[in-house]
Amino acid sequence: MSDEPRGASSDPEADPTHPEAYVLNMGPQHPSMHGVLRLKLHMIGEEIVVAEPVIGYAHRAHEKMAENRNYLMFLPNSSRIDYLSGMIYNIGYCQAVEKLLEIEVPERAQYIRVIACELNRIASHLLWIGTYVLDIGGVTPFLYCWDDREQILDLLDAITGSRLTYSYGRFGGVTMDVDDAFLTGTRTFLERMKSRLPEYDTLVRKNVIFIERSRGVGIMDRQTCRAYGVTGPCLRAAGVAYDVRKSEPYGIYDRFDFAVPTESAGDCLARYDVRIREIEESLKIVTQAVRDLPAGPIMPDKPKKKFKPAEGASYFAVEAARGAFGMYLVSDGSEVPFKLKLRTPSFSNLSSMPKVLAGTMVADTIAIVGSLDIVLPEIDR
Amino acid sequence: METPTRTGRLGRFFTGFGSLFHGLAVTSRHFGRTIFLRKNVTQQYPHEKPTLPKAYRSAIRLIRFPETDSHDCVGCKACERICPSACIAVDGGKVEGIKKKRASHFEMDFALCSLCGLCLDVCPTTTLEYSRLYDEAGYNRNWKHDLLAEFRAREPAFIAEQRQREQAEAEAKAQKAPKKEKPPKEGDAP
Amino acid sequence: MSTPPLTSTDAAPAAPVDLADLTPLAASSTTTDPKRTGFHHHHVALAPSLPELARVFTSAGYFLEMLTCEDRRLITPALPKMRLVQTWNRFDGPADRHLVTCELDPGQVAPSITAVAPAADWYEREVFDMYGVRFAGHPDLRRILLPDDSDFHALLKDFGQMDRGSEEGT
Amino acid sequence: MSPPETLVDKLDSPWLGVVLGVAAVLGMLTVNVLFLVWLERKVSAWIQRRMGPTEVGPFGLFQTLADMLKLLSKQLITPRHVDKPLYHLAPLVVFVPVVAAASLFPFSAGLVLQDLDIGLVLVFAFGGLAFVGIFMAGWGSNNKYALLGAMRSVAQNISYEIPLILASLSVVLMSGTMNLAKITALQSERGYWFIVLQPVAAVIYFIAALAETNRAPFDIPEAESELVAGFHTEYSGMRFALFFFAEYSNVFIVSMVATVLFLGGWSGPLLPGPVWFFLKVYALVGLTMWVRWTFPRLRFDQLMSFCWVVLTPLAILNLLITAFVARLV
Repeated sequence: MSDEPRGASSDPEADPTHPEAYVLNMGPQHPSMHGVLRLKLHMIGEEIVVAEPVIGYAHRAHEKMAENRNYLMFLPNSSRIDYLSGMIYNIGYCQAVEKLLEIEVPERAQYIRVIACELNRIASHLLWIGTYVLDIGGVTPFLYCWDDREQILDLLDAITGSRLTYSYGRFGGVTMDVDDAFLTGTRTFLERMKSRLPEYDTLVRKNVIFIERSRGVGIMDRQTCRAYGVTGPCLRAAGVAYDVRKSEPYGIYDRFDFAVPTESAGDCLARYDVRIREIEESLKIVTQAVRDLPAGPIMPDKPKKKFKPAEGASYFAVEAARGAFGMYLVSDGSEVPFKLKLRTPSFSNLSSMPKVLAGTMVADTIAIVGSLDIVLPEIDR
Repeated sequence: METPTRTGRLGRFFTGFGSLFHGLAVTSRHFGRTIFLRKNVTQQYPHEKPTLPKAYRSAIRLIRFPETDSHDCVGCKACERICPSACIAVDGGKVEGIKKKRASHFEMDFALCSLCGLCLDVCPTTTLEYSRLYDEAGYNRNWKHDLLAEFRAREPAFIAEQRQREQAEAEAKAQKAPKKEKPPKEGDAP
Repeated sequence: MSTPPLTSTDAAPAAPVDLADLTPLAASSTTTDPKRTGFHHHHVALAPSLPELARVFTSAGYFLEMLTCEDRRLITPALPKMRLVQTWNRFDGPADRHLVTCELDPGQVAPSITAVAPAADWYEREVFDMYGVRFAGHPDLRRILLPDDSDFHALLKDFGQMDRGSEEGT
Repeated sequence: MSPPETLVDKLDSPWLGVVLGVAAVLGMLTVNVLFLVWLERKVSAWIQRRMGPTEVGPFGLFQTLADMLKLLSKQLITPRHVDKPLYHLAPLVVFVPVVAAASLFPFSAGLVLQDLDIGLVLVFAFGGLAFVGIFMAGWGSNNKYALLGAMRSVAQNISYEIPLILASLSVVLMSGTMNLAKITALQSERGYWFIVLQPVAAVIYFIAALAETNRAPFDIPEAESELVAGFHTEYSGMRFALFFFAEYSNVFIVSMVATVLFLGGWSGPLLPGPVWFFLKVYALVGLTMWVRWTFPRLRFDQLMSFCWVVLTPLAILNLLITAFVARLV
């Protein structure tokens, strides 16, 4: 073990060829590495000198697939990009194509989409809270979070028939209408979640060990975020109120009253706080959407059968649970996309890791990487 | 950021120490709820069967319509074309004696299916639906479902009945047609 | 892994540049309808000016949202081109997305903008991985998603076309 | 009060005594560890609103027995590149001191295998010996995770042994003996438990004991979220079972020490001695479980600084005050 005091070699430019440096391979098979990320850590003692994320283990060639099938056939892929908030990606892809083809979406479908997406966002954040606390050693909050998440999955299951990869959206609407049982269930869940948040607060947020493990750990400031294109809760934890739902409202998000929570510290604790508050905001949105849900059809009266957008490039961004998800779609006028670039938030978020991880302790590695809320299939696509 | 609520390190120390007991209180509450109120969230799966939601998605199957006691697949291959996973193989066409086209082969490889439901959307005769299978498991990748299997035995009888139906329809039409030709639209719907 | 210092802070840009019109740097700048395309501005750039353009955007407080490539060689076989695509956006205020495109000849090396926008590091690696476009000045241009020993660039149009492509008319 | 006759003394042959004694202690430990693991799984399940093991035996009681049989029957895998002597020896070196330490406890008046005047010292000494085995395992495995885990484990355990022993010394100062049976007898004689006079020492002891046994929130050596499984990453089958056994036995042993030192050992009204003894031990074990399933894990540097900055000075202070007061009285 190195005798150097902690932080002595916190220079990201530090020499990995130092005689005491060794390489620790974390992942892709590691019990608590998130997905199949591999971190090649050059370390001295327990301190990381250079961290090098190695990705691509879950590359499924979504972008290549998109170029080989028509717009509709890519739909099931969309909820598999990020399987933890598949609804947002699925609906997002539908909205991108609808924009290209200028398809009108009925009001009721719009509201259902918002309800489904925001429930999915809550589920995704709940999962993050659970896994993050698990990363720093707390097992029980993890199961409480999963229990709450289970309620959401059951709700979504009731309307989509799936629990993870929903394929719920269609160009112009959604596949299934919501019934009263779903709405009642959603209201019950909203009440339940509101009573659960104080419990998380007591069990997790106020716990001194949790605070000590999270405060000042993995700081990503505004500059770092901007340099690496970090978006989502990680960016908002650094004090930037950037949210696609506000900066370029898509769907009907401009009709809802919600705030963009921010924190200033940019550390793991701030990221936790932002996500908890985002859950509260999402609860607010769902409450409003359930209240205002109009009656009517869920698909256009005469749905299009052929999807052939005009030639040209377009970009459509949605706020996914992990940040700004963008689709750069190029059409050559045929039924098949010429190019679909998926700008996934975790990709950019993870690319900041070499900078953030340098100089930290190996014990914090999992906590920091975990606090980003990365989903590897989303990064690898 | 944490705001220092009490002055000094000692105060923080005790606040921190106290927070541990609050946490213990939360877990003990759940502990008590579970053992005394018997409120646990476990579903004892093989002993208890899950309740499947109405929208539950599983392997597709052909709907058995009560009027005909058979499916209505005409083998148009729309589902085969739209399937992103290329897991559907359909064949069919003209059958001797009836006007309606019939599927002669409908095979779905469930191992490849991604349950997206696009085939249900495009089916012109809406004869596809999700089955309620939830405990599929096996030892190899060969997971072909023959969707026509349950209909095959009845197929000759169906064709015979269909012939009668079509004849009856044609007769009804023939009777109607010469009488009055005013509403041109009604004649379309059988 | 080098992390170059940022050229500016998030404070107001030192010299206000009209981002809507970057014509000395870009070959052309047009304003597009964001309602339809999602872009507010479109700049067509020449390869050598890419780092300078990136500098203009970072100085103005913009971040690199996405960097990718299009294989347009088969669209115009007479004049085969690869097209580099960048989008820049800002955190504050309503979205203001700038699309920067740059036509490259096949085999042409583009200048890396990693030194200006570290976010480009992985994106350029991905473009190299998927399209085989090389970037001069990139600190660590390796494959990122595909295996290191693969001998193809997966998103090139002449690689691995599936036979179930367009099924129009069938 | 005459020193109670020990079990070994009652037998004619000393060798037979040793064999029977080891068998008895092993049996006692095995039964308790099996029960403990079951209890841990049940308690964690109840805390997490689950059910825990239910299938094997009534309330899943035989689940751990089945698990043990499974581990026993598993193939022993020795990875290449390990340091074979160290690798093979390590589980035994960890396992044996635990059994030795467990043989020193008085379960009731007269129910003690080895009644030694230095009982307390021996228990801690045996406890200290186990870390040699842990380091052997970490080093011999030739695996970075195992080595890091072993280094952490040794550093942590050596550090936390200090407040642990200092806290126990406070009790020794009051009782004037290190004989475990006598400490117990003294408490039942005086009619109060030492936790009443030594609450601070008891808390320090409890915290240090958690660290000593690598229990959450101090389970850093085998923090699975960073070090896979710590020093026993490369062990499987029965060798892993030995580590596992030693770990749970350790939990049991530190709880027994705490029972003797602070909770009056076997003393208690109505119920017979052993029942009281095990009731108290299991109460403490339950407490460690409750703590484990509530808190996240400290970071290694926080753990060390907590030991050296908070726990050790507090233990020394407590010891000084105890010595001062004991001198006065």
